[in-house]
Amino acid sequence: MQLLRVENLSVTYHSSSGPLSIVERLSLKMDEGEILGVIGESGSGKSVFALSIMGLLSTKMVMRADYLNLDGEDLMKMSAMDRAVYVASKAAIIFQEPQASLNPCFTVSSQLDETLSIHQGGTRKNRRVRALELLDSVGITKPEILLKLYPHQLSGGMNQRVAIAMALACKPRLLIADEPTTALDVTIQAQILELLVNLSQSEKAGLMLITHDFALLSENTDRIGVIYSGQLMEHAATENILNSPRHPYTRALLDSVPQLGDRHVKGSRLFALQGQIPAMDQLPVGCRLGPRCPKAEKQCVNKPELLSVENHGKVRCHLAKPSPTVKKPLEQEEQ
Amino acid sequence: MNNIPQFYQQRRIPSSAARWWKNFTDNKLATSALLLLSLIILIAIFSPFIAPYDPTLQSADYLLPPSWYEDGTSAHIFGTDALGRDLFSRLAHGAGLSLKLATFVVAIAASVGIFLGSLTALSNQFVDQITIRIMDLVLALPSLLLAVVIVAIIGPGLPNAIYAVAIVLIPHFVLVTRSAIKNEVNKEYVTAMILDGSGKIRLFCKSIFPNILPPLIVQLTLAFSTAILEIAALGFLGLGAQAPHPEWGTILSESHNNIVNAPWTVTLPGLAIFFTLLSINLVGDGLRDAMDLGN
Amino acid sequence: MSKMILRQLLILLSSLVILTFFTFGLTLFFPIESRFQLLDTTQAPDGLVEQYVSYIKHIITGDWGFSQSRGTDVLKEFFIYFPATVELVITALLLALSLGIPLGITAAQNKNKWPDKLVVSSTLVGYSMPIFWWGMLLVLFFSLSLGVTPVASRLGFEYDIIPVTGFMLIDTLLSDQPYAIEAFYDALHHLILPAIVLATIPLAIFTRVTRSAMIKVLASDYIRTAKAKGLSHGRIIWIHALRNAMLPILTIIGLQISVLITGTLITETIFSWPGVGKWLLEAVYRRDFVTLHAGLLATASLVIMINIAVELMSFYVNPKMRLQE
Amino acid sequence: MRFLNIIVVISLISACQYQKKANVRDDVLVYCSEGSPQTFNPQLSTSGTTFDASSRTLYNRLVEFKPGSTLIEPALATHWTISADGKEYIFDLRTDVKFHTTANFKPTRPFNADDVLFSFERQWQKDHPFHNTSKLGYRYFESMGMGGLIESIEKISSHKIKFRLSRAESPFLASLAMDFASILSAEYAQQLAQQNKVEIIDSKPVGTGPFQLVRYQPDAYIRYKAHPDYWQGKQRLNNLVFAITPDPSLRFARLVAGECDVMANPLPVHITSAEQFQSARVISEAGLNIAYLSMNTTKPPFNNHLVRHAINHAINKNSIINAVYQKTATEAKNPIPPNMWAYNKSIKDFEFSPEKARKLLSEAGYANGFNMTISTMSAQRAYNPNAKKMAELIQQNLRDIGINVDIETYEYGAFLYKVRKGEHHSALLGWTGDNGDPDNFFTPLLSCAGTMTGTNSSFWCDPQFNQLIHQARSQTRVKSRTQLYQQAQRVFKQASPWVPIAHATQHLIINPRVKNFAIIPTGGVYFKDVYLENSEVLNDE
Repeated sequence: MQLLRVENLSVTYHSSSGPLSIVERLSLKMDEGEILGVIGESGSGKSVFALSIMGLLSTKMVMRADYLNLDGEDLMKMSAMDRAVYVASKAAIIFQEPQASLNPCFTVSSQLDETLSIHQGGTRKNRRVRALELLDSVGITKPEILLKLYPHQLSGGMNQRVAIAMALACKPRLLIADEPTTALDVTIQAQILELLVNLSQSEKAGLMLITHDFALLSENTDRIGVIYSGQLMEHAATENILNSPRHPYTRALLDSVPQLGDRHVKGSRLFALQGQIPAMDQLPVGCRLGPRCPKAEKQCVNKPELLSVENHGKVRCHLAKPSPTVKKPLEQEEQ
Repeated sequence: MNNIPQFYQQRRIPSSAARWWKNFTDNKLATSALLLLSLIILIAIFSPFIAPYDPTLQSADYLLPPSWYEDGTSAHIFGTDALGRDLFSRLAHGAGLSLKLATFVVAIAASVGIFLGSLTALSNQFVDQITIRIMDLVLALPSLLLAVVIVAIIGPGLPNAIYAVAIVLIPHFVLVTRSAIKNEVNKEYVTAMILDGSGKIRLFCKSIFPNILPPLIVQLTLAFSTAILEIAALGFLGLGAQAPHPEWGTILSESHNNIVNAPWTVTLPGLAIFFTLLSINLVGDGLRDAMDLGN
Repeated sequence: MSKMILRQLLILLSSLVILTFFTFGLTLFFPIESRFQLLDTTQAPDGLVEQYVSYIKHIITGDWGFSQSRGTDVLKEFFIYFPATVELVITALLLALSLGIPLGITAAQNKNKWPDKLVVSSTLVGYSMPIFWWGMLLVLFFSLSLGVTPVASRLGFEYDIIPVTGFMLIDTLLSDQPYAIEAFYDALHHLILPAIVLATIPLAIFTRVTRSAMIKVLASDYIRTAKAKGLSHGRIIWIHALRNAMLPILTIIGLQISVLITGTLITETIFSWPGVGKWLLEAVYRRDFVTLHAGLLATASLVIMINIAVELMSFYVNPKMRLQE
Repeated sequence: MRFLNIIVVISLISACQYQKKANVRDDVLVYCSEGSPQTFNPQLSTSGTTFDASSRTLYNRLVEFKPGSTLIEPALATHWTISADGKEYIFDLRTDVKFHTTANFKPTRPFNADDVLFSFERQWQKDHPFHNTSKLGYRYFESMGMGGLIESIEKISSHKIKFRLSRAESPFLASLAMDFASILSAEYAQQLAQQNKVEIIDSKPVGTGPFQLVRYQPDAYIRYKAHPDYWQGKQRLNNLVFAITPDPSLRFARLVAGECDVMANPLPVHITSAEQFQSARVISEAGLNIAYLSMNTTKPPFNNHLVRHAINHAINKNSIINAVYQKTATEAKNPIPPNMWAYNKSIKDFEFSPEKARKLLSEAGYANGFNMTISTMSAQRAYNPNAKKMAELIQQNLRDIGINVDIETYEYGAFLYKVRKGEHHSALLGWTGDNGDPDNFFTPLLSCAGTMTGTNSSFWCDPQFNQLIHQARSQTRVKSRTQLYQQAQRVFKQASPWVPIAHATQHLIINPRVKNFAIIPTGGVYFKDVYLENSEVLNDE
């Protein structure tokens, strides 16, 4: 059963010097219980995409989509009010900075209680029981003590657990985690990720894991979407992406992940894309990766389309067809 | 690395002054305020040539209404005051006086304040804390009250009022300078320069000072408008400029008596003060936005 | 928590001590007759230190001297004028806050759209208003042309209200005169124009501060979280956002107290409001240094105390600051 | 916008409320006065503001001026006899006079000789238990030289009292009609002494006057009510309020808005514009006053009479009367006003002539002019509505003859203090006669004794002049006094220590509903026998 279907979702930012397209005609699908990874550099528009699904865009941004279906209802046909209520009951989001995503002026208890009272109601006592359950389910050992504390009294990992607990309070069908571990210590990262994956499985909720780090996605996701400069560059099953990336950008991202242990080749250098992601008001003509792409050719000044590639998924690159075999690693070409 | 063809547009980075100017001129309100302010400054500078009469010259035509009134004359566009002096000439000269005084006040306050502020910021913790306590205290005192007390002690009159207002403005400069410097000193590029062996003075002049300029410029415009307002307020209370000085506040307090029968003698000087303050504040606000401070 | 209160008390004490240094320094410039009222003898003690000790003794025991022109105890006199000023300042403060916060919030929610631009430019207009002129304009228009507001003072003179608390709004209600309620409305009526004049600049500042604080808060993750939780708009703005924006607003309230007191000097003069500001100005005109000294010392100590109180309150509002101590 | 709406709504609500109170307002006369009184004991003050609020409302004297004149009539004394040598005055007192009953005091006996004794001894005897209760001092009593003049005061019976003087002094009776001679209650003082509350005697007054004090809020208002047992019968006016409003434009605004019924010291500009408003009516009366520029003859170049003449020639009095008084004054040439019997009409004034002035200056050796300072006061007085403005006009006149003038403005008290000490170079001063006798002008303002107390602000001490006014004071026949005073005015003109500028007409602006209100030439405001007509001028709001 389909959980999320997004068709041609675009987000425009109205700046003082005119509208800028931040996310352009992005289409995605997610099934129930599926774990989707979304990857891209900072500034690629992946967070904006997540926010636009949740309806949390700032007033200066406008979202348009042909179709935005969440758990069987088309959000685009709802009024803003209804939509907010509906989304809140079906989806939840976790942000990058656990400290910042909890209101510093209220205790954990009052923030959890507030969420519960909206989605479940019930007596204060019931809600408290449920709050303790939730905290327990995210692996907090002494929830009674924690309830009385303020967010700044907790560590980052604890805060993120609380944030997750709060997200689960509405029993979401879809959980979006926007760089949930970036701000955390490496040891905590794994715990939180594991928690998210386990919870999505136990609750049968879809999980959209947004990150800039392939290392986090590789083992946990079913499928991966790669976003660059507001466009979906490649969208395919995790194993396809990892084994035979078709887009130069995807490959560049993969190659920038350090290999440890056995996979590490001594003396090899990590690959890095040249330059920076282009500013939204200074987009290059044609392919947006163009100026940075190690393989850019003349035809790249024409806009590439997102096309299906057999036995793989979708790719937006002039060079993606015909499906190539696995080539030797890029870094050798560099040298 | 330059093997990639350069057919793509490169981003140019303008100098910071040019960027401020562009940001500033993008703000239409601030730009028009700057124009208005320039006009006021021009009137102030050229008031001896623009003003048709001596601002203290009295005539028998007292309380003549402005020219757009039915019984006004074009000889006195803004009419005359209770002593038959030409109101336009008085306001024009008043512009000169107000701006001159305010500049003087701000110059005193800024030089003393910036000096003290720099000294405090670069001195040890103890001196710093003491200075901060004292400045906080002076700031806690109602400014006009302080100025009034100072004037009461040294006697009413223009020079004394100026000193009073300048004294009141100093703490703002001290605090702004100090916090801006403290901010900069903790930045890594300064550490780098110290590690490079830069001398204290060189460090201050070459790298810190240019960086604290934006908040100081904004503080200067703020102080300028405060100075004009406080000088006018003291004049209005009879503690600043004394008659027959064409100081705006003094003009207002003199014409206060005629509010019922000659309202223009109250509205026109007030408008002059108001528009001057408004234009300065708009420009200051524009500068703050342009330099991306504050909000 | 108690450690922090102790710390604030220490700051209060040290500020007051510095203040007395300052006011003592000022008395050195006073004419001899006024100065000796604040020292033990008619002959100044030898050294400055002895003089300061003697001065402090007078200040602490409440012997602040006698008005040179009226022969009355200045400290007692201060408390006669004080309630009128407090009433005016509180009304103006409430007016400024009750309009400034909603306006700032409206502006922040509509950042860079027309309501925001309107609010921001109005605040600049308010901020640039020379209030002595503004007061005259309001009187000219509302009192003299339209005749809807009284010209000056705290209450119509036809009402005989016994000053119990010194606060006219309370005293009128406490009065057993048949016209007590009528007099209460009349007192309110007399408050309108002075409060508007006095509130103008703080209103502009509160609006701006609320706006910028709210803009910052509204862009934060926890507001997004709150929205994602499906909280109602009102709850998000008034509970989640405002509570966090309150800290800069509180700080600015503390700073505005001294602006308000500055304003009372002018407002009370324009509206013949029998408060501390007018009392002090008249002392200046009479060159009554003893009164002036008392007024400055009393107002400054009050402002300092209010600032400390605001500081304590901001600890309460912001749990982060509370627990860091 | 929301802001405006709220204002409008509140205004409307209160405007409705406003209509209702007309009936309360009908019974209250509001007088917008120019300042707070220093005290409620007229013995302690020399200020007219204090007298308006105390002696003229709360108290009576043994004798009083007939309203609107300078004639003496009986008040608390029914009649009096003066001994042949002019040194003994015996007064018979009224027996039916009751003091005010206040929150602090309930009188047990009517007014008698003890009260007279108390009122004078308190000022006169330095060891009197109440002499030092106030820090203000008995300035009027002392400056009139009463201490030296009175030899003894003796209670003959409970309602008969005798004053014995050290010398014959014709103005003594008029002095007893003056404010400082008001009668206080001895019984009240005694009670306060028992209760250890002597300090409130001057702030919670008890008198015999037509009104009694209800409440005083400094710098705000003074509230009075009619004395129910007033010996001339209870006043028709039940409530009287002094609304203390130092700013003249505010007073006028309040009068126009109907908040006040009587306005003190209107500016000339208010008088000319009052006719536009139906709530304002101007009443005028020639004043017993003079405004003058006093030159300090102890300081050069004013020690040279040629310079003083030159300045007299240089000042255009006519333009001052137009601009400062807006034609509500007459030009002055003598130190006393023309409505006084001793006025010398035959004296010729210096005509306005800058040429003559310049000639005189070069004769005096100041062909290139000099610098001078004019001290003025910020307060507005009955004789000079705007001293600052007058100084500015003089500044311009003198600039034309090469004299550079600096103007220094002081608050009234500070100004007087400076002038009394002779610190001024020249000063714009004035005087309002308080008892209608010419001596009341000549002695304080121009006698040698006046240079000691500082009331003679020119510090001009001319033996011949001093002799003339001294003789005039000890004479009792008006005709011979007139001759002496006219002679003195000629001497004055010769020396010209002043530039006499103007005699202001006195004005008050009142609401037409105020009836039976008159201006007193000696200055001050009296509300005795004034009442309100309850036709509603206020209802058209």
